[in-house]
Amino acid sequence: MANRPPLDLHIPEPPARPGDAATFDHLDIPGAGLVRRPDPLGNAADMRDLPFELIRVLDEDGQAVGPWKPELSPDLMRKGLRAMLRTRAFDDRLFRAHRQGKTSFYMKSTGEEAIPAAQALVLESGDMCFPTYRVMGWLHARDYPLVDMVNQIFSNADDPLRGRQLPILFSARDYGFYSLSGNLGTRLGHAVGWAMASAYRGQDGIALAYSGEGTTAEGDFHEALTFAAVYRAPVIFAVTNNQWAISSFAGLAGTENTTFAGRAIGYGLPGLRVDGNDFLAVAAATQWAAERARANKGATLIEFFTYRVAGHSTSDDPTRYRPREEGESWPLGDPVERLRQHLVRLGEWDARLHEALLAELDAEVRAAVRAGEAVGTLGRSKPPLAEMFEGVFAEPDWRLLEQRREAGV
Amino acid sequence: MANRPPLDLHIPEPPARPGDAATFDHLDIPGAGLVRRPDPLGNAADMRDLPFELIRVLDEDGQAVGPWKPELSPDLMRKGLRAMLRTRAFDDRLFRAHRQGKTSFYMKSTGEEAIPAAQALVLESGDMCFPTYRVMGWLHARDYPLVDMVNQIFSNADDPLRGRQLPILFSARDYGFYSLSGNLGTRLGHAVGWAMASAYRGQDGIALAYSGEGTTAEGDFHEALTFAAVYRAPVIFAVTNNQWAISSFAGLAGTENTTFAGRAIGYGLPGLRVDGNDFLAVAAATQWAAERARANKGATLIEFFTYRVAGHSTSDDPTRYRPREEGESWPLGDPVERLRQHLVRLGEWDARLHEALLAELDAEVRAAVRAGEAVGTLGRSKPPLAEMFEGVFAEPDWRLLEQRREAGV
Amino acid sequence: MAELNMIRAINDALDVMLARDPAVLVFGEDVGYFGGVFRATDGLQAHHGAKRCFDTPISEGGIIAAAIGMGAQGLRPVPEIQFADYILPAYDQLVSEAARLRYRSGGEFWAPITVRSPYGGGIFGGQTHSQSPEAIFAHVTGLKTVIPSTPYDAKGLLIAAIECDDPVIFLEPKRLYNGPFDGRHERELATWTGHADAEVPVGHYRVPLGEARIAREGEHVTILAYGTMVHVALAAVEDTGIDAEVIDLRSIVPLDIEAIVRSVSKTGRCVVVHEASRFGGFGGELSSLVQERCFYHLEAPVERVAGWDTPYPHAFEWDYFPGPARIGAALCRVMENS
Amino acid sequence: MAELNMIRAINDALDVMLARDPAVLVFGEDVGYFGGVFRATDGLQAHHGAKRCFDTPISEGGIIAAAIGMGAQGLRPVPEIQFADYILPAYDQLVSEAARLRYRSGGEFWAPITVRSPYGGGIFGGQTHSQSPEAIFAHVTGLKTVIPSTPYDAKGLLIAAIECDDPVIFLEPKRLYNGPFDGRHERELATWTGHADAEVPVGHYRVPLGEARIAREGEHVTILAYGTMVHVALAAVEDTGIDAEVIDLRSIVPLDIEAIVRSVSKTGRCVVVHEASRFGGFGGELSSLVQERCFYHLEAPVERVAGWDTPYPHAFEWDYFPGPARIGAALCRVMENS
Ligand SMILES: Cc1ncc(C[n+]2csc(CCOP(=O)(O)OP(=O)(O)O)c2C)c(N)n1
Ligand SMILES: Cc1ncc(C[n+]2csc(CCOP(=O)(O)OP(=O)(O)O)c2C)c(N)n1
Ligand SMILES: [Mg+2]
Ligand SMILES: [Mg+2]
Repeated sequence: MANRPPLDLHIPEPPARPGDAATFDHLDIPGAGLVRRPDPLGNAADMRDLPFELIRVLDEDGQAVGPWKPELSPDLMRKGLRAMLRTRAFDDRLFRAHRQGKTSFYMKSTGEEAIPAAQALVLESGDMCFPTYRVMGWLHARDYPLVDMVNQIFSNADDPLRGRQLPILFSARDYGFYSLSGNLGTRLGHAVGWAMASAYRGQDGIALAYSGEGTTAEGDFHEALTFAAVYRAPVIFAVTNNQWAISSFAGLAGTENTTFAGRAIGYGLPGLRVDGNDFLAVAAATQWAAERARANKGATLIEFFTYRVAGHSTSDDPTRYRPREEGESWPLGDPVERLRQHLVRLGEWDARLHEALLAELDAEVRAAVRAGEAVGTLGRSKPPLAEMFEGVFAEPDWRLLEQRREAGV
Repeated sequence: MANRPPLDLHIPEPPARPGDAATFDHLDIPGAGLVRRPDPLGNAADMRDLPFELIRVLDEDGQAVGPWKPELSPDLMRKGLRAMLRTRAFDDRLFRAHRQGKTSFYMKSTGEEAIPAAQALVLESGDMCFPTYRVMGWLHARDYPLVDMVNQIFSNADDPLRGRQLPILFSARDYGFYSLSGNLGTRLGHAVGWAMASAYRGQDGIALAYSGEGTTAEGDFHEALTFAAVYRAPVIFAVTNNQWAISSFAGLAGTENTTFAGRAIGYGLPGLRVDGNDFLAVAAATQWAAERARANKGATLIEFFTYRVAGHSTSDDPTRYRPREEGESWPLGDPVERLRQHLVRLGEWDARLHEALLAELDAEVRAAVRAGEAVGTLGRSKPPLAEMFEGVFAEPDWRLLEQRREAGV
Repeated sequence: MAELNMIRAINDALDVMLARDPAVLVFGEDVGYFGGVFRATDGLQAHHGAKRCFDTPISEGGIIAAAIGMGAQGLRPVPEIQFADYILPAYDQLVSEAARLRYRSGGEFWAPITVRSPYGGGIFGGQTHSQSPEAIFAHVTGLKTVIPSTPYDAKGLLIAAIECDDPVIFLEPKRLYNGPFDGRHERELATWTGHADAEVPVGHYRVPLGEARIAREGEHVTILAYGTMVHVALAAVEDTGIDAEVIDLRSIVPLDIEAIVRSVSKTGRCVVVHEASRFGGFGGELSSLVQERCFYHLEAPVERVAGWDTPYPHAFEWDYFPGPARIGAALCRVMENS
Repeated sequence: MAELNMIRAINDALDVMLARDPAVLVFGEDVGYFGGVFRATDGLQAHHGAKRCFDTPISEGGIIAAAIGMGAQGLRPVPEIQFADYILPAYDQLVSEAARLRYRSGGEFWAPITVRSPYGGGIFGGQTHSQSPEAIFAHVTGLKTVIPSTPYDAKGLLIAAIECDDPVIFLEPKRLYNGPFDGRHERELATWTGHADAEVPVGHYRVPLGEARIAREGEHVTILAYGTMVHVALAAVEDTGIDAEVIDLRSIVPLDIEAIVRSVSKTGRCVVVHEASRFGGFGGELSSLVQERCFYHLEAPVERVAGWDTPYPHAFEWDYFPGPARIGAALCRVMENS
């Protein structure tokens, strides 16, 4: 071994940085309809090819093709379109509200709206989603009252979370939306525990656990997958691979040479890699995994391949770390546009309806923001101060009672 | 979805419990020599079949066969045999010393001796192993002074770890043996950091990170693999799958439907599954992974398939949770016997030499234990009490100085 | 009534709760078939089935995360962490999730989990089988921390913890599992046999969280202790002959501040005792509270007796352990200062 | 000399150390190309190359584990944890490994790592971007914990921490990054411009770990504080006109016990201040030490002013924050009690 070269440290770099031309040439994007669809009750060991494919249903012309083409009613698809557009309208308005100083923080999910929208609509009301901050579309799809969202974001007197939580870190039990938190990854294992409990009780609710692709690097991700595999918990893991984690690209989460869906193999779980900008593909993969979970066959890991079009949050300026036009060169298109095109092609949608929907949503969002503003924006209205001391325990102990007195409430 | 069956919680169970007949019928044990050996510098994506094979070199007759047959000198193999036998002799003697109250704790590695012995001999002196308590064979292979081991186990005045550490949780920097600790899994990431540092400095030491199969469930395991994948760190992960983690079988670590080697795929790393009772297969796989690491191709995950013949530790009674004769029905045999048979077949070993070696090792171990006893067994001799206050920081602060005075030293 | 040692009392509490409430699940490493490395769950799987009491992967973070999710779904999980030293991989789950879930969700979700874990030294367990981590839990708002010192309390407190809707860290002084160890390690070891507090009622009863117990009434100095150190403190009292009141806190969150203030107001002196290392330990909180609330009663500085600020060393375990001699010396100092 | 705000001073310290010592590596989430979400590592990758300053996966446990391994191999890693709230997934690595490595290996291996992390509230960061976790580190034997309050100290202490052979938790008061925030949030925000302690020497210098700084001399009461609260304490002194001595501890481990005892022996009164929640916080240790060592000097109970025992609530951040008014009230109480 005399003349071997010295060791060298590899530091991953994304294909393009500011100043470079945006490129996704390194991605291999197959056409729609090409991936086989095994029996959802089949053996995971026979599905080890799937994590390295890309399940797509909508082709370039907006046609639904191939074995993964789901049976979705036009009605459901219109609901999906509405949910995505509501998400986008709300995001835009609230992002602006932040710029106007009405709240401290906001996060958009532009480009990724299809994922929660489709999943919220194909899963059932007894199922529970364990969200990330990037899947507010779930609430939009399930018609969570916009004004409650606005009040939470403004931390005002009508905030359903009583002023305790950062904007958009919602909790909405009745809408199948588990309590969000700033800590990445920590709820993945809750989803598994929740699903285990559901199975233990012989109920039929399954869990959906979201994770950004960057978050998969946390130990929690592995622990959750391990528990899910061991107890065959009825849970769907949804990795939203939007290519970026704040400023670091997906390769920094360990997939320069593999895929996130590929992680499934090591746990004996099916892993699906899905076009996340394709509403129908998202729905189809989710239905497949749900059918499997409900049949006591356990968990599925789905990687949704997508792109984070906006900045990470209101605190972020993505032009500092990626080419400004990168979003435009994203090869999987705009999920809204793709579903719209499909509906139009089916004769279930048209320009007039679309304009009307946009106008309706705009009005709805405006009205909600106005209603929230009437209660008050951040700092101009809050829940009673006593709320600060409530909910720490089921019943406050002497410390909280004393401190509350000291705080004068 | 009207009549779907209720969900149900799956609790994994091993194939046999006390009272049942021991069985390994569920295992698929292929013959030796059947697995292909790809170029170690090749693309991991082309090796996704390997984690589901079982690399074996020594066949039933003690012949080395197939593409993984390593080039090992008879001398190295004799050293390996010696290391394994020294491990076994030492284990037996020290286990007895525990029964005699000479120490508080001991752990044997019976049946698994080939793994650290082969690895210690094929890796280089500048490499660093990040051990588990189950790979004391590394120290035996590298001729760590037995009396120092005994002194540590007795926590006596000559204990190289100054009475601070539980028996066998060694540290032996000069022997490429990193500091052990009771916490499972926590050093896997150290191995990666160590390897990254070696690469950063352009040195040529690589790291070997051991983990029991049960320990792979810790988040640390995933974090270490992720970092190794991202930075292509020159590290070999060795999962010693000895089928048991105290009382829980390997299925409880999430491999009822996959293998531990299979975890590699999700990180874009090669995963090898290797007969851990086959000294030659262990050596061959280690050489392959080391060649890859030294060529800046990054990490390999190797699952060593083996069996924990003894109880977990001196605190354990395995007949409470597995059939008493399970060890005897283990299909991969005794690593010592298999290597001996091979050497005999090569004409490089015979019964006389074997007897002589056993006698020599017995004497060596006895002498070491006697020397340790002369210094003192647990509680009869200790390092000076001042050692309790040393080494907390590089320099003690006032608290330690005051407390030391208060303790009268 | 049955005479039980502490490990049997804990087992009994789990058995009672598994029988009473189908929402109770017991799980952890080696907890199921084997019955736990300390036998706390012995027989429970056989008795209640593998879906009620089962083994888990070796993943403390995963165990607590799953427990929280189960709790949010409506169960009352009772996970075991094999040694308190190994609770740290789950620390983030306990602090960021279990403790905060109710608050941050506006009361929509909460985590009614009871995390059992053996803590403390004196068993030659070395650095990573001997630690006492109560301080890092007591500081976390939203967690309750309970530490029994007798079989009677162990059962009653554990039942109360399981029934409590808040997350509870239930630290079991492993040195007390088999007997009321008082720190005199050189003497013959006592068992619980014949001990009044080993008389444990059959079936269900609660010892409420947040009520201290006066382990010994006394007039001249108050000793605040919990877990193993209650017995060690009693031994120090016996050795010195000082008429100390020994308060067994039983839970440090919620803390029975009234019992503390009442006693120190009477005695005018206080010694705080724990096995964990001293600096930044829970003794600091106790000492501060006493000083803040009883300042004008105090006739001597509040003393703390605790483990040294070193790791728990294998060979020097009895030098590290704050035994009766060190507590006795503190008692004498406190009594002299007047 | 250059006038730098705190974030620039930290950046400068890293730059100096990267240039001086090839063993120094800087890494963390968004730390490399982007320069950190608070810009602490801005320009370092461009300046020193991607192998010296790089991004990591989102895995705090992985970051610290890798750092420890690098440290054991001979490097001096300076990992960043993006928010101190997110240090908890790495808590086991810090406690069980970094803090114990030297001790348990008989000195064969150690972890000369410096873990930088922004802590504290006042930026509307909500529960998980505002916490102050110093107490859970101070209790851990084998770790040092440093908290600067000025640009000058931030640079000098950070250099000293990097050069130190022990693991150091370096908590950066993020509220001070851009100005000497004194808790009067309703006033116009001050910047470091023109502040004496923003005069930072060019190049290498150290502020030794374990030496407190007298931020204000005074006769009547001692205030013990660190980080942001030093400035808040000074504001309270200004508001009340009480002649307090304000001690900026700078590092809580090692703690400058002599400076504390000296001051309280002189003033006879003491108020301990921190932003972390009160119960089980580091204030308990400080209060206890003062009481133990200055008992016969004390003319009033040692008071603690701290965050409430609740999570850090988004809307009520200024109600939670122990601002000048609460400190002032404590000062007045302490002065009355005499
Ligand atoms: C435990 C933890 N570490 C770090 C952070 C800071 N942080 C917030 S979002 C984020 C990036 C997450 O990226 P990804 O998982 O890809 O999700 P995305 O934002 O792309 O949806 C980071 C590092 C955090 N919130 N929690
Ligand atoms: C973090 C942590 N959790 C739990 C334990 C207790 N424990 C010690 S060994 C062991 C089993 C480990 O099994 P495995 O990884 O398969 O290694 P083996 O003993 O079979 O070599 C357990 C649970 C520990 N030491 N550390
Ligand atoms: Mg992302
Ligand atoms: Mg094992």
